Amino acid sequence: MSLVEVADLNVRFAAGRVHAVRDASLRLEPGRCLALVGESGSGKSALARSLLGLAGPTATVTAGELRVAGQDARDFGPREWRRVRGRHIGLVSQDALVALDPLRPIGAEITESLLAHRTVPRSGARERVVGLLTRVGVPDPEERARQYVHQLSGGLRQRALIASAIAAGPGILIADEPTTALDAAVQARVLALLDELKQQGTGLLLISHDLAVVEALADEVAVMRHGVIVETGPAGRVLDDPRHAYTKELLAAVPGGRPRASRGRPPEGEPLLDVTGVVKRFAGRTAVAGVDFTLRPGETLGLVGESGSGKTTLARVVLGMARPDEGSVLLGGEPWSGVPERARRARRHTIQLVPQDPLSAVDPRWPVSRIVGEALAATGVPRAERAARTEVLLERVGLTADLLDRRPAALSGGQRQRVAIARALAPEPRLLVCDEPVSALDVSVQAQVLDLLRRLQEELGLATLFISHDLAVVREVCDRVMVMKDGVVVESGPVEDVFAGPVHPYTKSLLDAVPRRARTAREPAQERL
Amino acid sequence: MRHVGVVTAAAFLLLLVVAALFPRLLAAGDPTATDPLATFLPPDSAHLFGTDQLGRDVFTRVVHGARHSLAIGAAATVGGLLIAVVWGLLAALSGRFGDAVLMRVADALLALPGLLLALLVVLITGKGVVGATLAVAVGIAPGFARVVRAQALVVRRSGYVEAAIGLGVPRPLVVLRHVLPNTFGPLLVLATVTLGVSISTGAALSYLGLGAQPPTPEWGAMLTESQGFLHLAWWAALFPGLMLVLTVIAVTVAGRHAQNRSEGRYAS
Amino acid sequence: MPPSRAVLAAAVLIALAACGTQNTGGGGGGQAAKPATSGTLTHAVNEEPDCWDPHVSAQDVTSFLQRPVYDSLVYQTPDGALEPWLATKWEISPDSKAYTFTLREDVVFHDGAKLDAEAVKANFDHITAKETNSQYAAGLLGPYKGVSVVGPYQVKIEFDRPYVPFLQAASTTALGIASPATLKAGPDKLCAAGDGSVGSGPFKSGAYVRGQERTYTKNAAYDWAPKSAGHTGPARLDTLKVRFIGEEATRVGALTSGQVDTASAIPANQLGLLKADPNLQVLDKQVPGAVNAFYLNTKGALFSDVRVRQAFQRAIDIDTLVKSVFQGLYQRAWSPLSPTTPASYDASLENTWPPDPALAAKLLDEAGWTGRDAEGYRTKDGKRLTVVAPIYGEASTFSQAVQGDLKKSGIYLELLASTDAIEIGGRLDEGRYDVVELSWARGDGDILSHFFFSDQTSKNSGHNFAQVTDPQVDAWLTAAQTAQEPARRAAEYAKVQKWAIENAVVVPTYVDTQNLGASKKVRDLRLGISAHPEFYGAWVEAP
Amino acid sequence: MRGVLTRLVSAALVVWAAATCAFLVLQLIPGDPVYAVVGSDALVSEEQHERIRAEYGLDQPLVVQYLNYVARLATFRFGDSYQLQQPVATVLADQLWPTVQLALAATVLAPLLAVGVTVATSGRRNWPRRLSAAVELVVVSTPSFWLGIMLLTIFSFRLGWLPVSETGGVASLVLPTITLALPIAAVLTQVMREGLLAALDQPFAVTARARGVPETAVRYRHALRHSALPALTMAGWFTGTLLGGAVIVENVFARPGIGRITLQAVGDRDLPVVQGVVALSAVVFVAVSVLVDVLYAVVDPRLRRKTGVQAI
Repeated sequence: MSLVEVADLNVRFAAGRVHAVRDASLRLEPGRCLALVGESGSGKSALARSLLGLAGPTATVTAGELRVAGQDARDFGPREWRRVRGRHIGLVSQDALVALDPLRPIGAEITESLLAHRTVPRSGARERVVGLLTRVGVPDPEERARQYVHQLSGGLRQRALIASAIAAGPGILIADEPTTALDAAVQARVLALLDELKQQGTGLLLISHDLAVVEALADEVAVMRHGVIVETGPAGRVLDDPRHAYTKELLAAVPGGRPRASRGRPPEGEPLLDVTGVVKRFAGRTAVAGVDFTLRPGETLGLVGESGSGKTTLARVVLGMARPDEGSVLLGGEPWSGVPERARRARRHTIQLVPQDPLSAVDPRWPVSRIVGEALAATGVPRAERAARTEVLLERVGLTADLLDRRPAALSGGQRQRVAIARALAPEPRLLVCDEPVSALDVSVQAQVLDLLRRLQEELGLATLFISHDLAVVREVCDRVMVMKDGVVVESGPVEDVFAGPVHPYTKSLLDAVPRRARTAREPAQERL
Repeated sequence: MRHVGVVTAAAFLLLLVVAALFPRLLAAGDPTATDPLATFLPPDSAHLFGTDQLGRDVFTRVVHGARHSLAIGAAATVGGLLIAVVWGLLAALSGRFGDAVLMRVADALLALPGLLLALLVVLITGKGVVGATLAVAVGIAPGFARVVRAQALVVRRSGYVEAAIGLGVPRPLVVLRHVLPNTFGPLLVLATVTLGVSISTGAALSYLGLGAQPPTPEWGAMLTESQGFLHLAWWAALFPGLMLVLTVIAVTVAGRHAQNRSEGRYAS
Repeated sequence: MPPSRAVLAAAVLIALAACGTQNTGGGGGGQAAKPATSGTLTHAVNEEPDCWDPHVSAQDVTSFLQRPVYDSLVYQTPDGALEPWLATKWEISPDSKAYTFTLREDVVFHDGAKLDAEAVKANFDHITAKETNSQYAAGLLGPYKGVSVVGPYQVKIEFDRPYVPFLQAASTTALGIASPATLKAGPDKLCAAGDGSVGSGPFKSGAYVRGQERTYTKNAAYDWAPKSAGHTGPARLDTLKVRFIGEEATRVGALTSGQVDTASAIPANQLGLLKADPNLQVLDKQVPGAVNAFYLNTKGALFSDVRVRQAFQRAIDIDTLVKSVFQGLYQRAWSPLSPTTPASYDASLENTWPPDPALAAKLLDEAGWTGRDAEGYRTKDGKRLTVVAPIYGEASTFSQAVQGDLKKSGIYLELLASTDAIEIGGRLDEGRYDVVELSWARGDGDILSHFFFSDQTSKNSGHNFAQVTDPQVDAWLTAAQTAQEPARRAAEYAKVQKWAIENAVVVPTYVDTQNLGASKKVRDLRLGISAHPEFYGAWVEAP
Repeated sequence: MRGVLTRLVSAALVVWAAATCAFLVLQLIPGDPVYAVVGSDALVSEEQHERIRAEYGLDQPLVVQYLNYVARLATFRFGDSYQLQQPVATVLADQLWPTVQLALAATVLAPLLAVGVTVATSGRRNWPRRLSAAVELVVVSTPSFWLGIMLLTIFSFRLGWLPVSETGGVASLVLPTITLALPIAAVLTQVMREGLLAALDQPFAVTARARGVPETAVRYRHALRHSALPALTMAGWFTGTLLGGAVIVENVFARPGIGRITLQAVGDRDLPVVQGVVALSAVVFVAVSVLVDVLYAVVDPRLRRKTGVQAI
């Protein structure tokens, strides 16, 4: 019997002006996992929330059929919805740090779930909380129950959130991007827990934009775009043999799902960048603890590590934005670190940054023409030539001239990143530092920007320092890779070698933790190796 | 609904500005003309808001008072802003030690209630319109300075400033082109919201006898004068106060509107 | 310097003035039953002393509020006569330079000390000691030379030159006699009221909360009231409370709502309200001494020209203004002296200088103030005709009314109001003013010396704000201080008054009047010579 | 332990800095302070001026005066008031209680009102919120002196329900407290409601609803506490408004207190009293910020480690 049956569900916001979900149909079964896949804004969350009656006060939900736990939920009032929530359907959302009340101990949060449906008497609640925490794999449950969310690690918090969601024994769990905020290794463990729950008979509705996660858990997949479910079917079939054009596009855009750029011979010549023994400390903490590397013209070096590993600090040292406490940086064979800004200014144009968040990286008051124009002016392009050069640059990054007068706020994320790249290219640099250049973008846009970067590299022969926490992306664009942990480079070498046979345990754990796409990605990769 | 409020507020402010610039358009009489034979007349067609203890026309005084009350508030806000911009930018751009010193001074001043700080300033300048204006300005400056500094730090560490430095744009030019305007924008909005408070505080100082002096038809000063005659002429206290309240409401509504708009513009 | 801050003193001899409608004795309505000998009376005043030591403070309110605690050598009756109090009798040397007082022998201070000649000497020594920094009492002693003990109960005060006004001065609270032990307690204690104030009066100083209230309790041992006090033995009230309510409307509200039994300094515009209230009565009395007047700085650039002074004098429509501002309840003044000032008022000045704007205009034209600026004020060489008037405290309604009236004649009266003694004091000392408006109550024509004697400049701690330096005036005033016969003194003072008006060094405006609002339950309360209430015999009817 | 010490030192620094600012500021005042001692209508000679100047140490070099000042400050003595010729500490101590009474009453009333109105208007329906927002706007925009005058006119003069001046009783505290608390309550309500609405949109509120918890419980158990956090950040403003408001309220209602003394001292240029008031309010401010830190930690467990308050 289905736990939830939905047919022709529509969700509208803002008095009908926004049609978030159109004619969606789906069913959830015990022990099965349905994954809703789509990019942000596709209506996944609105659909899932409407199953809980939580689409929001401004939402209007209509449906041909909406059966929850065997009841017709279309005419549910607040009281009826309350009886369903938690008891029949539980919700696990994205980031436990904010999804659990930060002002209350997690034990209290779980107890609240228990007592909301009187599943246990108040006196027995404590025992049940401990039991639940044990079940989701939280060590020292008695002590943890008294702690607050911020005192727990990312993985433990997410487990605690799951414990609070399953406390009243719901048959269905809605997991809305349950692992997005987590580091790779932790992500794997949380997925394992969800899988275990599924095996025990819970029906799962998994919402994710990450196809790797979907593949790890889902039995069936529904692909959403602009509020419409465009394709649905068994997970294996949809992922291996997509029929709808959008599904194909989505799958093709996934990094790692695409062929590696074939490179010619490794670049040669004098190193453009020479980093020796760089150490950088902040208030007693060592962010970078002695890093050496070189970068030659035309070469792309990947810098990999989890957040806090020192990647960004190293990038700032390379960019000349931070002064190393020890060690030196040579740019084009001449001292770059430890010289006064005045001496650096003339050479600054040789090294440019492609930022993580383009919105904060451009002056919000300036139109595109002025943003790029400033970069041209800084390298001494005469005023008369700037307009023409700006148009050429925009064309090069795939933008049209009609955007010239737009301000950053009026651009899409992808367009903004292209503008930032155009600005970086304006002074004709020899070295680009890309700091997580696509992590703020949607998957399909990611692919386009990565393509652009790769093309530019080839056309202009740029050296690139490419920083990312996303191994798939690094693998796709880089020649060499360095793995950083706690400020130290633990492993480095050609991308193929490192990914195929990681030596350092940390690199291994990073690679193992990535929920790789078993059927489409892994095999060709193995083939090549 | 919301627009009705904003439009009403804007219309009222416009009227106030007219009253401040060309008071004689609205009330032709002399606001300080006394008439010993016409004291304490209740509101009627000849004296719309009645007359006060010296036989002066309250309506004329209220209209002419707009100039003084608005001027004190506006000048104080601008003055406070100027002090704060210099102070905050110096702190944000002058390295750790300078920053610490300047901000500790701001902390120390913020430890005093704004009104007390204003009173201290009045001690130096002596009372009067200029003194009160300066007092209000200095009263709001430390708080503003912190906002300026915080905003300047945000801007200074922002991607676009780093990008400009990365392009080799000289530092003074970076400050002029990026730091200053991006610090100032949000501040202007804050200033609009603060204007209401400044008008109110200026009037409070006048009420306490430290701002505009009789016979100046400033609203706060008019309230002080009329407080002794409440049982004889409630109108002499009601109308100046009412105008003050309406003005502050109108300014606040307009300020909030500006705030919402600018947040909308910068955020999305 | 508003009237309330002025110091009240009293006249040496007979009270001349009987002013029409005065109601100075309270009792309201029919004959009382038997006076109660217990109960509490709460009185509201408009001002609070900064310092409670009457030997130090220059504030009128200090003298008033310490009167119940401190007795003086001499008592002055409400109509101005002087009679024995702590002194049973006195002798004045023929040259008017020495005064010998014989003291009562039964007087005991609140702390148990006995009154004797040494105690009186200690008081005079305290007043004149440098460390005391006396702001008024020492000044009252004029050409003081010294005090000496003649016998256990006989004390002699001597002066460098004849000083007739002294006897009246001796009746003021400023020269009140404190228990000698407390004089050694230091200024902190004496200034702080509370248990620092120890005299021999009918009331003892009780609890005091600054800004709020002071309590007095009955001195049960009191048995040395002056003959005309209207009562003998201990005071009738058990407790007297004085509340400090500066805000006029609030003070009146407190009276009408029954929070207080009596309230002084009721503004004229509130009197109608009180008189209409069946439960309330109003006592009033014209304050003796110098009336409220503008003193014109004859050494200043503007008013050194007598024509401009006369123009100022005649431009103001004083009658209309006084009538309007004081609701017809105050009398317009013609002389710098109040009609109630004993043995000195020159009634012949009345109606001699009526308002005459046409004359004023003519005089100003002659003096060269012929231009007009945008606001309608007269100008000369492009400079506006501005009359600078520093005011200690707030500009009164009356001052503002004058300001409005003068505008009609093209004269700008600039009211510089401040409670900042630094600014005002500096201005006065340095002569940076054109007029000073004030009243200074004292029941003796000698107050004229403070205003017109050449050495009584502001810098010399006098009040010669008109900066008069006329040997003739000095001679008249000296003659008045030397003569013991009232009629001769009156004649000398009349000459000074006439001279001051004719030379337009002063523009008298109105006669300051004390208005006291009281519940009708309050009986036997009377206004003393200083126009302040005397609480000694007062009592409150049981509800 | 170290944290406490750091706090104390920085608190002392703030007080010292505020006092120093006050000292410097007061040096800029033109004129001879001796007039402030003797008043302008006193009969005092030039020679006496000199003696008074010496008595108050005004004849000494500025540095000496400053060091004396700091030394006195450290021992909580501020010298003698020019005007009242009593130790400033005594003057302030005498006036402290009425102001404390007023401030405490307002401190109790304002948050109570704010919480009450916030809860009452945070429901599903929109119009109570609108109405309350309009009322708040009017109240916030009403200068407290005018509010006080109008309350006084209506409730004391016209209706006669409440006394017009300080009687020492509770009744005389009603109007001043309302005048002082109302604008503060309005601002707090705005902040709290915004905080509450924001909290209700937070993921944890969604989670709580998804557990089947009733809306009211979400509001009281979760959101209300969150709305207290932004309100707590207003504490500095709150203290300043209380003290500044006291100046005005005490003058409108003719109440005794620190505010009254302050205004008088400013008008009279009674510098020692002004300096005393400055030091006092800096101390109060610092004390309040310590108190607020503790309150923060009570409300928000995330901040407990820093302040050393034990988790409950």
